[in-house]
Amino acid sequence: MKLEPGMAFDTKVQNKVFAFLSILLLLSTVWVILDDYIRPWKAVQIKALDIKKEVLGEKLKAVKASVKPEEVAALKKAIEAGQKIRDSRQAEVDALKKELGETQAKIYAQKIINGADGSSSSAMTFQWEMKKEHGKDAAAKKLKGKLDALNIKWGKGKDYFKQLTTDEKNVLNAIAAKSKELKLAQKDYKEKAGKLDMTQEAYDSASFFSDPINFLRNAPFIDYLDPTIKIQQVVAENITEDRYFKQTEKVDRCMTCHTFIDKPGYEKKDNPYKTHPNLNLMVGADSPHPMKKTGCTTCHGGEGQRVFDFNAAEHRPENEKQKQEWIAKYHYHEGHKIAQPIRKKSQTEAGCVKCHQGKEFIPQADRLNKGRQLVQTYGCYGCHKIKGWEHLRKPGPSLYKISSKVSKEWTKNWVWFPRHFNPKTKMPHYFNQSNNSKPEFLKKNVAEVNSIVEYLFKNSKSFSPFTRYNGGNADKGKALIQNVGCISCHQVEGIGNDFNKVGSKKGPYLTGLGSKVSGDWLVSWLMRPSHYQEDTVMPSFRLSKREASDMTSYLLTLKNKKFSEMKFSDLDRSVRDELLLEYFSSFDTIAVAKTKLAGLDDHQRTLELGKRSIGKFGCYSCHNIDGFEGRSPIGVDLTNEGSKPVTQLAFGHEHIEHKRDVWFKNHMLNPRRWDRGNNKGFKDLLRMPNFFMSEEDADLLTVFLLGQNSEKVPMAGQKNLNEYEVAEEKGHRVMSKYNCYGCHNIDGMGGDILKATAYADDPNEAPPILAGQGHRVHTDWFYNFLGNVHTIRPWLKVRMPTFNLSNEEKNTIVDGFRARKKLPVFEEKPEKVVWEPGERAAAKKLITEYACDSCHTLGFNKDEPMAPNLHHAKNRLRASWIEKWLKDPQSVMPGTTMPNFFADGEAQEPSILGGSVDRQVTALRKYIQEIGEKEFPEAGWYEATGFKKPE
Amino acid sequence: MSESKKSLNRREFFSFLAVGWITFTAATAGLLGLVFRFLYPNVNFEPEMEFIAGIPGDYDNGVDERWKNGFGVWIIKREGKLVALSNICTHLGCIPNWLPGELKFKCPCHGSGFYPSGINFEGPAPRPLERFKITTLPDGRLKIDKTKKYRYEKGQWNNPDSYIEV
Amino acid sequence: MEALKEFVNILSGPQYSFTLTLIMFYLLMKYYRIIGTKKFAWGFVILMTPVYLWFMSDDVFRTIIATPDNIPISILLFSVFFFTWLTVHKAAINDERIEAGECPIEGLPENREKVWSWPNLVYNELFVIIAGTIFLIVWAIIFKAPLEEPANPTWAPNPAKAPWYFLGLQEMLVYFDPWMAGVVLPVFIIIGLVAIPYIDTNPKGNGYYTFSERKMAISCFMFGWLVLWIFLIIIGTFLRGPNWTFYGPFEYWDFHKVVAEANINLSEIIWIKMLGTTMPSNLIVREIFGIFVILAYFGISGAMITKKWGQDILEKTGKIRYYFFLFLVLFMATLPIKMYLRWLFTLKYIVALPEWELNL
Amino acid sequence: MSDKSIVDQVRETQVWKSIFRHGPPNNARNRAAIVAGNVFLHLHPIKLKKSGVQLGYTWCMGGLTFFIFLSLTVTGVLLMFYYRPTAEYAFNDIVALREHVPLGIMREIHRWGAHAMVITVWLHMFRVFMTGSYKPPREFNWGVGVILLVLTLLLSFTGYLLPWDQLAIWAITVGSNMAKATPFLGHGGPGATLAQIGDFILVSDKNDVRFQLLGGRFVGEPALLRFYILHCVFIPLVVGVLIAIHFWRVRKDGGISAPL
Repeated sequence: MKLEPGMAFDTKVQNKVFAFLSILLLLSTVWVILDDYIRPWKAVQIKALDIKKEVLGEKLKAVKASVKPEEVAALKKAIEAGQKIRDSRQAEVDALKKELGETQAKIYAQKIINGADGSSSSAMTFQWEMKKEHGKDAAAKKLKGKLDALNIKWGKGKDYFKQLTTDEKNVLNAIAAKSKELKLAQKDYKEKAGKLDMTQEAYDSASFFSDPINFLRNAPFIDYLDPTIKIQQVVAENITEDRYFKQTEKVDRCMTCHTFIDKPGYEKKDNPYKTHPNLNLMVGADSPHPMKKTGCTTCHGGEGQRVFDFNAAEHRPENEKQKQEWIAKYHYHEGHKIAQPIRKKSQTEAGCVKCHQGKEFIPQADRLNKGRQLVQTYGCYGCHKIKGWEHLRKPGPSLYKISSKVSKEWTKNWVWFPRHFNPKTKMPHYFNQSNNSKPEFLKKNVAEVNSIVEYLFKNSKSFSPFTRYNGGNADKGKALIQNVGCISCHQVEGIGNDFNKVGSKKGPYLTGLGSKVSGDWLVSWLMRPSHYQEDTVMPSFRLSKREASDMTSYLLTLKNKKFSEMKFSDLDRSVRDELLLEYFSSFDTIAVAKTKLAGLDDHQRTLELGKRSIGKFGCYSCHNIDGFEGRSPIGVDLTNEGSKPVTQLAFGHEHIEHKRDVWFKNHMLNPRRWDRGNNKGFKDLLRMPNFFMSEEDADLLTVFLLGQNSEKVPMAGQKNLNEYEVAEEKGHRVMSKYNCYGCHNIDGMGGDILKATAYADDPNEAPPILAGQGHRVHTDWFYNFLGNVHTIRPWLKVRMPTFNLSNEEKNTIVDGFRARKKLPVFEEKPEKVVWEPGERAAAKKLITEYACDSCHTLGFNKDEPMAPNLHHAKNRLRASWIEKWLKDPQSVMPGTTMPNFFADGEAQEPSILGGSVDRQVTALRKYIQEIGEKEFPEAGWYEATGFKKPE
Repeated sequence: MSESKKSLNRREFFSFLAVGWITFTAATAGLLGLVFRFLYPNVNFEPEMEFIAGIPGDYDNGVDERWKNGFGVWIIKREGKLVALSNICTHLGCIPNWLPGELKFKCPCHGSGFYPSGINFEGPAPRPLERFKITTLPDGRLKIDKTKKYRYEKGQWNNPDSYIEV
Repeated sequence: MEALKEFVNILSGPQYSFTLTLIMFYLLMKYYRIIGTKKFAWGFVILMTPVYLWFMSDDVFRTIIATPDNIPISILLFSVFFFTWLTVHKAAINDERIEAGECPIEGLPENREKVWSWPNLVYNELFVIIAGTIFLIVWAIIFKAPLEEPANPTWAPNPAKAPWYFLGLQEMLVYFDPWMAGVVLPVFIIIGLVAIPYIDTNPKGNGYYTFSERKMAISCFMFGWLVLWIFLIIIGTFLRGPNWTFYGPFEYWDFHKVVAEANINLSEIIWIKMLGTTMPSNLIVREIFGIFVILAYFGISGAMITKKWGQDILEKTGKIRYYFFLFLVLFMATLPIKMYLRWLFTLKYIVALPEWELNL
Repeated sequence: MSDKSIVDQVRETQVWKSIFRHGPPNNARNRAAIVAGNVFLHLHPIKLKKSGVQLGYTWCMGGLTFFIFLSLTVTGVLLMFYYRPTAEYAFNDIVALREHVPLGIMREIHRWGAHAMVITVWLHMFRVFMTGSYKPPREFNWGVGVILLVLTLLLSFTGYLLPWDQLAIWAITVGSNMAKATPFLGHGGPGATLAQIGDFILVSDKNDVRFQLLGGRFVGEPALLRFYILHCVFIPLVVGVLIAIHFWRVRKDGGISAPL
């Protein structure tokens, strides 16, 4: 085809190309519009409306059921009647309305006049003031005249205006009075059946498809006008997002899809339409963590700003099953390079830590608390520094005097594999593990263990028990162990399953003692633990020699025959020398190392290897060992372990998911696994020992570790402990150290021993529950008691032991209890009880009538006491507590045998003191204080009365 | 050239070009429309238009200023009614001050004055202050919705959503 | 199949793939007339499509290729293939015509004819604009722009890579010190590019595709562009993983991959290995061999090249042009030379003066 | 109704005529007038050699680059409505652009456009070299083109930091680390150790070229602001001027090259 001159292309063809390209452009434009408009979260909100309708439907049903239809009909009829009455007065109303119109016109006119006068007056006043100020008195005087006249006029106008508005109000009231009956009927209806209408209305409007306007409001391009489907967001208060250079506001848009997260009534719906499972603690407007203040990702983690679809928020499945469900439902896949995905549900509590600092246990964070408890149980903090855990004592027993306690052979076998001796031990396992069970490694390990034990015994101080064991009654001993309270800290072999329920882990599991220690040592230890180890937390139960011997006798029957027959391989000197050479030559040449080695004699070599091995395995991190004082622990600092980049965790050749929590868990289960498939030399092997943890424990510790992260929350956003909470926490730490929680349930926490059948059946036989103890006792009494424990409840078999507490510790415990109840340190004790006339006699009568003496020893009878001696009460109990206790003992200590004489606010003895509860209680309290006034017991009191003297 | 042939030619000439231009214009308009839409953000960080303002018992008779700075609302309780009054002057949008001594709102910009009821009585303001929607939630708390406004001069102050009887 | 993949992995190692690229470049220059035929192009496409599909069937390879930020490199790769072939194709046709004594296609009277800008040019531009818009829109809808964790100066992602267009330079960092790879080489690239019109005095080949008339210019440019720039970018993007370690296209990016890094300096080779003495304390004496090598490279080899091949150009272009050109070419050649020295002799630096931050 | 078509009627109104001073471009006079009379079109010559309009010859890579540059300018300006170059907000704003700002592909168009521009610039240079179009009289314009290419890379590089994510700061850290090796000017480059008077160090990490570029010793908030200004104001201005020169010289040097 011939083209026109000056043309390179055929225009027709080019037009076609243009048309083609334009159509493509239009198509891609449409694609952009759709791509931009269709967002998965919108579908979620539309479906949410249906679910809302469903819930409202149920509600409507309930409301309908509560309102009778005939009642509604009657109410409606009343309205109609009211309307009729109103209509019949139409003429009167019209007249009034006319009057109203006239009045309002006058008001309008007067408003304008008053406005003008008022502003002229203000202006003139200002001028007058100015003139006067500048000394232009003549002009001022002239102006004043005018101003006064104006003000009079304005004042009249204002007065008239007031009258007019009063008139208006009267007319309005008159008009309203004409429809009085109607209003009343309407009000009545609203009160009785209004809820029905409201619910019905809400129900009718609760579907996206019910209102065609919805489509227009959410149509593309114009959905900015007033959309009903829109992104919801919360900007957290005082909690920020760490941008490393700066802090920025935390914006959470989770509620865009989790539409009802803060609305009760949707608990049974599926996610994302579910109500938060714990609205009282989280999310709820009245909870301590309201959604609008705390946000969502603060605790849960995740991409709070991102709202596009399920995957954008970076949810994480709890397990494989959930993952598969999500894949089917949401095309779930993990995002790439996400700072903090949403925590797995079981790990959510790791998010509490960043705000709740300075507290060992965070209320209601159960999994985290369990994890932290495990850190103490396993003694992780011994080898690993963790900020905030420095105050804890070394988890293992002191080895300063080991030679007097056990034999070398026993120690070697023990260190080699503790579980051979004690299947429940907390001592972890270093040897014969997955990475060091090759024969050549075993040989070297044997040499190391021999040397370690040699070193320990060489450096052990001498100790001799202060008394001798002369045999005892094993059965009696066993009963004592059961009853006296040992089981709150120890599990003991042969003591029935019942006591395993207690699950005590504070002290070691007592097994095989007969193959371990001598009778002399054991008696001496039981009677006075601090004699062997000065800083032990093992308390003295004030055992008599007889009692201690009986217990010893039982414990010595526990033997581990198999273990005691084990023979540990002898030290292979060549292996020892080889190892030493390796140590010596790490910075020196072989020749120098050999010279150095040659300079040591045989025993010195063993000791040298022992010392180096103890350093290598970090034994000193958990045990006090002579020669290692002040050495820093060998483990990695765990303070921010939860923020460690995944790439810094060595997964080795293990085929597991490369994720932080997976690594943590597997590390707990077997810390040596990462060496699998690595060709490592002996000294480079991983050294973290194996604790033989259960999966559950590993999971809990993972939660703990994930909580140890470097996320920062500004001070204002954190939970800052007040002085009471600080004191409480300090007290808690001391009580935790001595395991007060083993026996006592303190304000809902602890009391493990109560699980034992004997105590569960009869709480009165159990160690007392310390609820509100800070309120109950006087601080000075409490302090003295802790230092000088004596019997308060003589009927108890279980004993409050005497702890090795320092003065500071005693003070801290007392202050902690006081702070729990937010009380002043001292509550005044009256020097002398002041009686009102007749009150004392009434009190004595009450004592008799209520039969207090049937349980409490008061000096009225000679029976075995069944309740605390009230002669001690004055110095021990706070007056306000006594009254509280008398009024309702069950609320103070559930399960107590103390009867309630004032149930439901009525005194059981209405004849005394006018039957007034308050007066009776006060009288009783005064009497208790009075009988305690005397120095008790007075000299010769027991003898005089014939009462049994308490031990 | 005959008339019919000319028009045929023109139609032929026009067809692809016309399709091209129409679709091109449509696409461009679509893209420009998107740009127009782009300038309306879907979320914003200004104070919320709805808020919960405690319970009616929190308020004494008179003017309450606790929500003025955060949300721009006076809660006024008088004559048995609780209303949420806007603090935007109806003249040019300044923020009037509440003068408790003189019992009036006074706008600092051009001197408009309003009674505690919100009705203007001096200065250039053309109409009374506006009321916002105020409702009681099922749990008894007050909800104030600033997206709905009620104007006196339109007779909207009689609307039951514009006040709460207490 | 696995063995084949393993073979490809090994073959992709910089030393082999670079050599292969060199060979392919030589073949391209030598047999451009065959390569420039449409038959060859179709043959190549038919042959390579299954290979490409095979590559794409591998998970590891696909993950890397489909990373949104790597899409441009794929586009670059395909367009470079296509446009290189296109120039070669056009040059081949023109060269044949020139040999036959005809003018190049672009010089035909009908192509020299003046045409109206409106509508010929303007319409074409509109097409390009529309097509470009469509392309960008579709690209933008399909691939989301990458966004990683918020900036955190306390830990670096591994690998930390520069934007892809600088990855050639980052790859050079393996062989050169930063001052060379990051500063001197780029500066010389820019200077060299700006200087091209002033060095190349060949009046032929202006306004049409040809190869035979501008052999020297085109091979030098194409060598720098294809072999030293594009190829290194591809290596840097697709085949460099954590710690800038080499990973084959089918090799999983294992963070813990360890490769031997035992490179030594020329001075160490000579003083310690060959002469068996200690290193002299005087820096200049210590590095004297390296300095000599560098000077010799630019001096002696320059002179030899001039004597053997350069007389002709020297005469045609004059001394300044010629020596500047020679310097640029020699400078450009340092990169492949250094690469081979590294691969063959594990040579780290020819001149190693860390005291002065001056390593070559 | 008159017998004139509506199109013709519109063409005869005063408004139309005041805007378009020529008739439909279907004859030589009007085709010349439309190109000469329109500020945008007059970048073009009225007539040009046929090879200059053939895509097979020109690849239109220069034109495409200019088009992408314009698209980037438009999308870039629009993005600036939603982007704050501060350490607090930069990242959040980028997330916002993806998650809830309308026309959610704005950032994608900008980013991919930037990558595409680098590619088209390279290909443009490749084409110009292969057709020998840098030869006299176009030597200077080739030089301008090389500078534009460098500026394109810098534009892309400075924009790379703005999302303020890990990818951004570490790419810029790696990239800008090369500046510290600049001989005599960077503290890690040759000669830096020589620039010392007693204890007074002339070239250290707190006063070398890298510091000047970043406004700090590492890529921090000052660097973000600087890169923002460079990316949005400084470099585009320079590029704009150079593009004008480049186009002007294309015309003045005889249009698109063709055999002599």
